[in-house]
Amino acid sequence: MTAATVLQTVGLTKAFGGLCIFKGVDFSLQAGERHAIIGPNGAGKSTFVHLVSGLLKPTSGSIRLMGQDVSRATPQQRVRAGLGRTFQINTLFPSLSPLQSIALALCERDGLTAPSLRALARRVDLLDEAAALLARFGLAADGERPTGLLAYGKQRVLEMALALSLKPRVLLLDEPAAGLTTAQGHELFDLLTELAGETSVLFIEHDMALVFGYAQRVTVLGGGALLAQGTPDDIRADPVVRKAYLGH
Amino acid sequence: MSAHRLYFANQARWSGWELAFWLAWVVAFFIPQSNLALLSQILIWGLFAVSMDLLLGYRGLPSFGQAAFFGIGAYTAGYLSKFGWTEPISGLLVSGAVAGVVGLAAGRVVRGLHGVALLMVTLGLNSLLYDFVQRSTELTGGDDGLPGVGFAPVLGLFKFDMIGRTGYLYTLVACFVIFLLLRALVRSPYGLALLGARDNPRRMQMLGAPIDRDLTLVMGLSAAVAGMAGALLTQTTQFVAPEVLSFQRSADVLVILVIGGAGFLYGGFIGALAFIFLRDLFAALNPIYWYFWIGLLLVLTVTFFRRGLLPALADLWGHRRKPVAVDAKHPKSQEVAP
Amino acid sequence: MTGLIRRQALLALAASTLLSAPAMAQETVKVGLLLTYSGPSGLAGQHADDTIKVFQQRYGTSAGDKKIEFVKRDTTGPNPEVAKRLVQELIVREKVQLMIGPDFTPNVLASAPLITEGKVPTIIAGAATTGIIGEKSPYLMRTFFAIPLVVAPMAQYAYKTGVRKLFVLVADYAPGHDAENLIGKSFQAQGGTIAGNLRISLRSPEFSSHMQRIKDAAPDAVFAFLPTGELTVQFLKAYSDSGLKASNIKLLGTGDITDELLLDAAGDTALGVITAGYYSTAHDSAMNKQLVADLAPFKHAPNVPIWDALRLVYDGVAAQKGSPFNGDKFMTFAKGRKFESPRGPIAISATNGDIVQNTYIRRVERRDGKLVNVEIETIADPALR
Amino acid sequence: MSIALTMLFNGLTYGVLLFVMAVGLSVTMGMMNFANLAHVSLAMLGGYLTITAMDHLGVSFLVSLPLAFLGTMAFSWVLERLVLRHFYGTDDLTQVLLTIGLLFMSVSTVAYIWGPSFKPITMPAVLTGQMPVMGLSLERYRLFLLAIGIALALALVFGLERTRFGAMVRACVDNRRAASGCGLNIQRIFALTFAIGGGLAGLGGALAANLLTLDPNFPLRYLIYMLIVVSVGGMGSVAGTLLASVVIGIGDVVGKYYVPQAGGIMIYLVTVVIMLVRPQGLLGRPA
Repeated sequence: MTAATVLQTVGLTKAFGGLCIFKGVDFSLQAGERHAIIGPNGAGKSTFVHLVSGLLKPTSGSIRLMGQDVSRATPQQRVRAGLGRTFQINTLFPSLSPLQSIALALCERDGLTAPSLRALARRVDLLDEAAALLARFGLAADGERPTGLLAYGKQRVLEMALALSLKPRVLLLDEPAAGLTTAQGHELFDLLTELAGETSVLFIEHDMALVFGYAQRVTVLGGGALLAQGTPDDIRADPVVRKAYLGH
Repeated sequence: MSAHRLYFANQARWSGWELAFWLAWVVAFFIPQSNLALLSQILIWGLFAVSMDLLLGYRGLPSFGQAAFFGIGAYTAGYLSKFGWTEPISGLLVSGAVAGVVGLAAGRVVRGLHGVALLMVTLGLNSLLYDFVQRSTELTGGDDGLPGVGFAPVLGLFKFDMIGRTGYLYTLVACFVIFLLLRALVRSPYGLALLGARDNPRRMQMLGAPIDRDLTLVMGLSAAVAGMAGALLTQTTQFVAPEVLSFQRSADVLVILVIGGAGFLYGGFIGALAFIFLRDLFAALNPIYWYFWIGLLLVLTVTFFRRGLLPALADLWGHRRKPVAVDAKHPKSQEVAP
Repeated sequence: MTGLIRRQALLALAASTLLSAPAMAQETVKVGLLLTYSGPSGLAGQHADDTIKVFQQRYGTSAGDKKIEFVKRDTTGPNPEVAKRLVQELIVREKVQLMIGPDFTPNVLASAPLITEGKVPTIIAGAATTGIIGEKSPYLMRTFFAIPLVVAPMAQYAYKTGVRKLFVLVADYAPGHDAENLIGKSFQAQGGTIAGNLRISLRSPEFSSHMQRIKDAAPDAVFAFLPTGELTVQFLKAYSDSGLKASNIKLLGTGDITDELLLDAAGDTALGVITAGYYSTAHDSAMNKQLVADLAPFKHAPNVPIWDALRLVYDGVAAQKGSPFNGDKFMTFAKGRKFESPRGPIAISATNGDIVQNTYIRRVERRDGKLVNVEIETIADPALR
Repeated sequence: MSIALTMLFNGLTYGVLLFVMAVGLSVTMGMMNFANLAHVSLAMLGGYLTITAMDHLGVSFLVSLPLAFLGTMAFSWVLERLVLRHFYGTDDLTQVLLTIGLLFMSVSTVAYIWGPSFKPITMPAVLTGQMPVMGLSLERYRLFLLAIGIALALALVFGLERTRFGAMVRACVDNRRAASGCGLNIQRIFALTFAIGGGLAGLGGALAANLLTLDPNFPLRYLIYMLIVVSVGGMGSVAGTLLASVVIGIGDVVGKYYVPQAGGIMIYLVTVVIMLVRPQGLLGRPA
């Protein structure tokens, strides 16, 4: 595992009893890389993200994050080791406002959420960082309204902002543009490239325009196994992928 | 001050009607002929409801067993005085600590549960404790109450007099101080983390929050406050009986909190005021059938004031600067499809 | 916002100023009445009210030169916190000079310090546990009964009627434990043996396992001590359904298990049950027959402890004719006083203010279509001769 | 040995009684995800209808049972249509508090209509006393109870498995949205199922009147038992409720016989242990 590899899986497998839905995938992600995962429905894309983020325990194989073995680690430990993720379906705080949500994420990141009597309002630097982050994601106007009342598109952006607010080294995006128009999708990905900085990004996406527009490398999954891996051009030409996708 | 700082500052600042609320209690003391015993019991019910609010309003955990912690605090205060430790203030703190420790243990036990399963286990544990205390007459005096309970004057000066003046002031000061601590707590990042875990535990996990440890912690904190409320009751009535642990008390505190409005800290006190007054009023009206009116009050509250009296009142006044407008009856958070 | 503050202060104000009625020219003696009107045991309070109505129809609302005014409060059952608050309200704000109740032992124990400090003579008409009267406050008297009064005589009666092996079954709460120790001691003192002891939970609706334990012990008789209520009805039903009633194992107990309140609910399962009690509607005295007849329209038995408490209050107030009412004078008048009660002759003990009364052994029989406790033996208290 | 068998029988019949009273609640909780604590008040209503039918209409106990079932069923239908169906979407705490309110109202209403005292129930001679069965002397009423319980359990299990209506009910239990997606009239199925559940509670109440005594405070006393049986069995599972009722019935009776000093806590102990090990109940679906 070269110094630049931020995430690596070796023989990663997941089986529910006899049913094996994820067969021995070896995968690696380099620092600062934009890596897309594509594949037909049921190819195991979400399973892969759940395994890496710790919401699903692997049956066998290992996951190394920033050089540490996190195969058995809890999601919390993986987040502290530098992992951030978004969800396919918005997983936000309906009754909290975006400002509060980002502030909460920052408090968790800086370990401030032990019981204390010091008011949140007095942590001015943290609040400024939260407001700045919201502004950069174009959510400043809706900062104080309950998240539950925000438009779906804005909620998708907030989902991304929440994950990025932890300054993760590795960011997993589970269909970030789901439910957005292609224009909104491109806008979201432009924001991502602009703000992700040196964070390495691994994203699941169906919209091929977005995949080939923003990914530096692509992995194709099918039936829970690794079909192909390479640059967008290799993948476009790869016969195995064409068969799995286009059926000829 | 920039907009976002003002936004957060407003949530922490003392608003006018909060001061008025506590001032009203002080004024009530000086009104001649005021029923101090009734008002102290309302304060104690209010503090007990606030302990439930920490669990239900802020962390979203319903429980049918909060009276267990109330009772543990009440009996601890009783036993302390029985074995010579009659100084009330330290007795109050020790009772809170004991109830808090039991709360932590209960937190670890019920960690994985939610919804009806959580209601049933807390109900079961509460019933087990009630049954034990009621039946072991040699240890607790059973139904006849703990013999030999008596307390020294507060600060060595103010005896618990018959009219209940000392009792009232002692209860008011204790409730105010405990409330101040809780108010600061829920306005700290910890309070925000509670609200986050209530809204969406999965997202909190992905923010690195140890939600299981926090859950045990909030159970312990809420149990400590409930225990202190129980100790206050024992100290002001100089008596304790198994009734402090009954299921009826756990159900009543839920009713009080829902009437007052969960997730506001003040909901507990407002609910206690409304519930105790209406109960006394209905009981005086026609003693035999007052259960009907309490039931009707509950049905109407749940139907129309779904978020409780306080939020409805707040909306009515169109009051901008009320504390965080948290909707305790939020729509189910979006679960991730497996 | 100011509107809200006004509303808050108004609310607190209304809550706290329950002004008392102005005093009338003719002196009025205010009597506090603390009974349970609501909740599971609310029946007792309602029956007491009817008894008071009948008493006032007969003896009016004044005694001597003073008017008697009752101030009613509902203790909602065994709630010491509520009871103590109401006692304080009655003494401090309503300024009652006499009190009847509270019922239930925990309520009395919680209120005793207040009664002593307020120097308000209080007649207990609904709590049976020992160690209350005389010990907890010099101002307490009782017209109800104490557990020893009905337990010890039953032990003697059982032994006398040939019972050698007695099975003791009590409800698992404080009075039950007192009764269990007492019956055990007094029956063994007679030379009998205890075939077995069983404490049953107050909330267990299922009795078949208890019946089986009784069958195993094969005693000559069973002594049962249970609170009047659903537990007793279920016990009597189970005792007959399980075949114990048909077998020759006699069922003995205290008056609670065949109380008039639940006799018709228990029905024939109560037939032949022998109990030691302080009062039966079938008590053979003119005064009792008249009272039972007066209560007939209300379709329930008279609450005799309340009736006797009223008698004591009226006589005590009448005795202080011509001078303003004084609590201590009432206590000296009441202690040692003997008078006729619908249950039979009674007296208030001069030493501690507890009740002195006969114990009656009764058997449940059907008299012109109605189940009653027929008194078959009277165990007189020596002090009453 | 015969004592153990008798205890087992008594426990079983006590469990069956709990089952009849609680199964309606399990289906409504499982199907409509609606925690109706006032279900125990419906049981009380059934008991009072039986007693009224026997006293005023002069019918025998056996004839009064179907009357209690139908009467409570009708009342449940009205209750569901008027009040409960507006609360299906709410969270379980709102439902719990709403139905506790209804329960309180039922206590006073019944006390107002039928009076506050205990209601005697006269059983026909054929159902009282003991009967020798296979060397054991068993109570006739409990045998009758067992027969009714088994018949009911079979009817329910087959009713849900074999009939078309049963299939519709199970579809709703599994996924309400999908069921309404394929054209099932959800509202009508809910109303009918709730009514049948209520009717069963009424029947259970009528059967319990002889064993558990009947007075306006019946719901306050037996609410906890009902909740325990349903949550331990697992919401929405008839078989689960039956299993839980039998386990708790036998556990309670046998426990009290062999460990008398444990007294009434056996039932709470069983509940806490099972709910900790399987929060979704014995046969319930994991949440």
